Amino acid sequence: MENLFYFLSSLTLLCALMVVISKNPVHSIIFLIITFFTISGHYILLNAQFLAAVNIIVYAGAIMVLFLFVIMFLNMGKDERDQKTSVITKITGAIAGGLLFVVMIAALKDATLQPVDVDNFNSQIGMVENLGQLLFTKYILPFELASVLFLVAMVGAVMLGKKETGERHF
Amino acid sequence: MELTNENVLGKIIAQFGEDNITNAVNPDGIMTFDTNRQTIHELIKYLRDDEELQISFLTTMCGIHYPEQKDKELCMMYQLHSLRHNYRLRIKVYFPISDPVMPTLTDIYATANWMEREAYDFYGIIFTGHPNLIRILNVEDMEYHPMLKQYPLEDQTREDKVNTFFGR
Amino acid sequence: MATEKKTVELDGLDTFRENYDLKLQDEHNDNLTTLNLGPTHPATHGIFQNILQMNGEIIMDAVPTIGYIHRAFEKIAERRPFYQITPLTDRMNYCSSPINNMGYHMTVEKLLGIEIPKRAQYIRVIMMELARISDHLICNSILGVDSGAFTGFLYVMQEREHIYDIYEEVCGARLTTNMGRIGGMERDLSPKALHLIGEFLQRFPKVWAEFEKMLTRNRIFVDRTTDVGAISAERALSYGFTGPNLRATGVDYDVRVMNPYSSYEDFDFEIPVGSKGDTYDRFLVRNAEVWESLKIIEQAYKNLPEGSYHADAPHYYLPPKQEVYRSMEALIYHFKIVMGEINAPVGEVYHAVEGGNGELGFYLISDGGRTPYRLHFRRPCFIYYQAYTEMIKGGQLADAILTLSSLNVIAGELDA
Amino acid sequence: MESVDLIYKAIYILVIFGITLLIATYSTYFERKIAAFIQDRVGPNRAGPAGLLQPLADAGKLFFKEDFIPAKANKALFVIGPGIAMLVATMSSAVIPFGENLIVDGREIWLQAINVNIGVLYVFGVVSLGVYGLMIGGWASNNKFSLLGAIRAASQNISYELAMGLSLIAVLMMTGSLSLREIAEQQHGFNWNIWYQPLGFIIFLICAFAETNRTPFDLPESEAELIGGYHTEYGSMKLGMYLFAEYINIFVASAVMATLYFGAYNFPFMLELEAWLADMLDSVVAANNIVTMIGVGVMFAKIFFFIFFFMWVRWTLPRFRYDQLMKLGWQILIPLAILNVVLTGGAILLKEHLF
Amino acid sequence: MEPLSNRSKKVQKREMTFAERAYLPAIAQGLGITLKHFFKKKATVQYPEQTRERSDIWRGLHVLKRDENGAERCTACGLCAVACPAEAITMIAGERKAGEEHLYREEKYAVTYEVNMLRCIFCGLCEEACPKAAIFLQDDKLAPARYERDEFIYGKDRLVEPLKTTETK
Amino acid sequence: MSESTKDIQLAEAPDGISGAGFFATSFEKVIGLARKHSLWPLPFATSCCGIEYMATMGANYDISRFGSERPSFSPRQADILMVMGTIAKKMGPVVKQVYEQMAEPRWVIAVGACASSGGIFDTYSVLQGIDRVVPVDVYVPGCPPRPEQILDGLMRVQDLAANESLRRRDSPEYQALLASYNIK
Repeated sequence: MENLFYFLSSLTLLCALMVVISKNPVHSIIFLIITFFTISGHYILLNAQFLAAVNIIVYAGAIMVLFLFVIMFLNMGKDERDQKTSVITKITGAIAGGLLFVVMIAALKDATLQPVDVDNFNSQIGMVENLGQLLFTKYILPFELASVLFLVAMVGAVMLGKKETGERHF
Repeated sequence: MELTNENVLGKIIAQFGEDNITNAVNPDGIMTFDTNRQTIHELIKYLRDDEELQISFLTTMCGIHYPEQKDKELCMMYQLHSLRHNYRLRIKVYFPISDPVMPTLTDIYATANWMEREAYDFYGIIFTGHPNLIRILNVEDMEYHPMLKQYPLEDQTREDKVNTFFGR
Repeated sequence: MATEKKTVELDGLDTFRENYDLKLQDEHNDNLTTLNLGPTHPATHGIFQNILQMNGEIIMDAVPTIGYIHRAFEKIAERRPFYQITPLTDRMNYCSSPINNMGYHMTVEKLLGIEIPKRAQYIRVIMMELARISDHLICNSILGVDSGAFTGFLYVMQEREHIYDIYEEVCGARLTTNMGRIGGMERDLSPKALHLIGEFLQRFPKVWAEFEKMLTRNRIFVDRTTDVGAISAERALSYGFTGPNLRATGVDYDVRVMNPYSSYEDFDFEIPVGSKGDTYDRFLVRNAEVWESLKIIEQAYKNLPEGSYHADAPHYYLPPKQEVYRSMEALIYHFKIVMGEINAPVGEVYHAVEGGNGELGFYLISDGGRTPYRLHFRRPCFIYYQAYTEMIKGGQLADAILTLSSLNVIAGELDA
Repeated sequence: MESVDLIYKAIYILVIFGITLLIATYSTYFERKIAAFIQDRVGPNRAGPAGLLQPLADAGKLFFKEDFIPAKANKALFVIGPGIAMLVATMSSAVIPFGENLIVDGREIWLQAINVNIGVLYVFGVVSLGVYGLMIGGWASNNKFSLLGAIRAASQNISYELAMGLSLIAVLMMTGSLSLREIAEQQHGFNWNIWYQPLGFIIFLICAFAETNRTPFDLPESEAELIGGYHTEYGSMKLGMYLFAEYINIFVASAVMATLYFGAYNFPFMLELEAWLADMLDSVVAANNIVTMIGVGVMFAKIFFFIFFFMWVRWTLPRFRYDQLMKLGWQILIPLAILNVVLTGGAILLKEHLF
Repeated sequence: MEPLSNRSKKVQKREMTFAERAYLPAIAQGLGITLKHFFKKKATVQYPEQTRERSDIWRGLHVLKRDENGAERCTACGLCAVACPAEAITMIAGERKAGEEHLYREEKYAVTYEVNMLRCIFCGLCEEACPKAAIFLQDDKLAPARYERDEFIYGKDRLVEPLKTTETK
Repeated sequence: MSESTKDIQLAEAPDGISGAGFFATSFEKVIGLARKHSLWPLPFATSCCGIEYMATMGANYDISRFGSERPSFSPRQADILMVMGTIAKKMGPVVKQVYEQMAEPRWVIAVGACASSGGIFDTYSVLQGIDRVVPVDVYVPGCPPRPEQILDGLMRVQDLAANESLRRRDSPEYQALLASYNIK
């Protein structure tokens, strides 16, 4: 199990890196999808099958398809020319990255790893029923807020996407 | 008004003058007359727009090559039709092959576009004002206009043909 | 993706490029894609190329290129004796060859001034209407195929086989019929042919009704075709539309009614017209015309007059074989006709028939020689295919394909 | 898990895998035969008796056809595309309960590869990944027809997944479980979900057609428009894999429909039959096994019916246009599915409170 | 546009009823039709084993006929070659020598007679043109497909009908 | 390939004696049979013969009996290029292009007089037979051929496919043939 964990983790990190590194946007997205898969793998290791499945359905199955879709569409008529990044961008990137690094070190310096409480570990905590129970009792307010937020976003999207009457759209 | 050859011809001659409308004959029940390059565009426009005639359908047009006729080697035939009166009319314009220029009809009939391109392709008739006068049926790099009488029909690349035999 | 915007997918075909760059460069818009539809695209059925400029799936502009099977009919016709041109006309609109054959024969008969006996005219009418049915049923069933319903196509193709059987019985060929002769038919309708026609009249209505049932009221199909590739009557007339495509816009122009030929005035039939000129209208008009054609065939079949199946014109019509073997006079005529030495009068004629796609005209100039001096075909496909660009603009790729099949553009007729 | 169990599982998985492949292979044959029969033809009948070797001939030919990668294609992705399609397609049959339990040596063997408590979600998730194969392949071909096909596939699958998920939720509300085995068990005898969820079933059926890219939703590969759609540039076995994946998807979709709505391996009077058999044979084990095997047969009969239905529809209907397809998905099916959820919820509440 | 003739008839276009708008009836109807055909007798004629009936006047493969005595009828008049729109027929005429009467019916005969089957369009004009009933297009034979283009030039060896079957058509 | 010729020679040895060769040839035979029954056509239909091809697909003739009813309009997927109809000079390069895009093994049928030899159209614009641009395996005469003849042509190709060695298309003769048409 432990080996699997390390394997998955390294794969996750590698793929996440490749998302940033690869030049072709389509490649980036494909690496991102693999990243989601490995994360789902982590969920399964944590015995949270529901989350794993939902992660795949929602992120890998829907959102990333949309991403790929959009990028393919944008890419359709265009040449694949190398975009030369300017020096300023590079410098800004370096500074931002460095800052992030510093902040992370500062944050992690004092952090301690919580030891796993083997005795009280509940293996069923990630299962659907328990998750549902929690969502609809303890976290009912955030859950409902989130759903209202999504509803608002959806209505907004529909409003934005709606074109004038008479115009043909698909 | 019932359209007859007489009254149509009378009307046209009244409009365009005897000089421009010549040689009216009736070979097959369709009145045929000649006109010239200066008149043809106005004439066809007039026939289309005239309330009484309503000869507003361009059935077809084609080029004809008469190598023997001096200065009238090429001919452009226009055939018009009045759907309202079921009356057909044929107009011919002769012009020399050294100056194969005709006015375009594309501004009157949309259908004239390809017909003129075909005439250009076959006979090399140049239609001034045509939006896109390029070959339509043949390859663009063809060097001659194949329907002119002097060019052979046969494909010269054919190998299995035996010319020894009588016939043609 | 594509390395450069203007290159065509078909590398190495430089001939495409010149036409291609024509319009598409002007509106330089990064969101547009060019798509090369044809010449071997499955939906083009014959061969024509359209270079589409698309915004997503919506067609913004199109540049058609034709001439991929240009065969120089008009040039060949200037080199062949009159009777040898019939096989050429077969290959023009090959979905309805008999109409072409007979249209041509009637043109030459008009030039020669031959009067055809009623029986021959009626036989011609039967054959022409059969041809019209076979033409329309291909067009409409192909419309089904292009919209994804393949099966109806095969159902009606079986009926087309029966039409071919009749052709075979009348002239000895299925598709390129070379049917009839200048001056009549080459042989009378055999009893078997009559029987086959009778059988066809019995069976075909059922099959056609079934085909209609599969598509006409199917919402998927109706949605696919309504308001697709519509053209107004004014534009259609300006584009020189004739035939079902014009009638779909609401103009009831039909050569058979306006200028009856071959005794069409004897028959009682109607001219179906549409209203909007869209693909669905064209489909319905063709469907209705099939029924009208059936009516005509039925009338002609029932009232088939007795008499000769060819005109009495020994100068132009080949004498019967038995005569040739026996009599010298017949043999001389035979030789003369076959050698193409008939004395065609000098003159020019235009004759139009209602072909499968519209007014099929033959403009024939004779200088008295053994061949036509000039024979120009008014090919309806060639004339109305120009409108295609206008009809598909603003529509989607799928619409363009249905519009194309509903126009029934036949490559042989288009490129001549 | 004991090692014996593992072995049984392994055998079972292999068997299921083999059956899936076999059915997919012969689906091509049956598709051609059914098409032929519907069209008054006889169909392939020269390769082997009644043409039964036709799929093998196709496979043999495809395997030994020149493996071609277009010059401008993205080579890696071009190869990966059909691989993903095939992989994803074969994965989803893992959770489908093809039958009840067999008892061998006193050991219960469930005829289901893995019984995860989120079986429905698993299928749903795997199916939603299927589109990647098409998209990646279509994009990597570097051909505009392929790309259009890929784009159509993507948008179509996403749109119909929503309606599909919503129609599923109604079933889940009724059964209260995400496990396919449990859902199957609850439909014991003739207590099939179709009686309670006709609307949901129709929505699910339509979505299944859309998800498997079958007519009337075969826009991604519509021949008349896009030549071959996403697989235009594919030849040889890579094409074979796409075609194969499509048939496996049909098989899986049929199996899921049979499981969710048509009672999986259940058939009427199965308890009575089992009791009667137990009496007859004087062996509960044998009776159980026989009934299970009949159940497996029933399951496959249902699956085959759906496969037939898929093909039957394919050769009858014209296809939609892109915008109409979207409209159907978003404006008709999704509201209907939501309505179905609301109705189901209402019915469940009524039942709980009134009875 | 007002009608040009009194025979026009608008095609029937009813509004879709609600049921029709719900797709289902038409789909069910269509499925019914196809299912009916599924069980129907098949129209297929399995070609190499069975052949479809052809009419007696089908224009098939050419044959050069012999007369009742087995002599070739062709007199090399060349009408067929002239009549051929595809220029597929080539022939060289020769004088019949003494003692060849049983071979050739007339004084002139075709020394070589070639039909290029790939050029031929099977229009039947040669048969029609022949004044001696020598060339026929048989209804029971079709020109077979072959591998090489040269094999399609049918000489007299393949065109002249074999001696045994001398009954006239 | 020299290996393949060796295989063929081995095939002449008595059955069962030479193991590898025997296996290889039986294998070739099997693949040949597979190819024979799965010839997917690319109907390059330009004119009249295309209409007869429709009849061949139709119920009365049913090309599907030969396993060839799946028309592959994409050249990558097709095994036989069925050129049906007149090929004008303007079309010639397209035919060649399509042929070049097809994957091996590939066969070409010229259906009808026009595709085979130009037929009646001996004109300035028509290619006098497609064998001027692509190598043709089978010619089908007729204008248009009856569906029976088209099926006949298909069966000729089947014979070719069944008897061809697996790697015949790598042979120097075949390469030379392609080179003579200037096809890579």
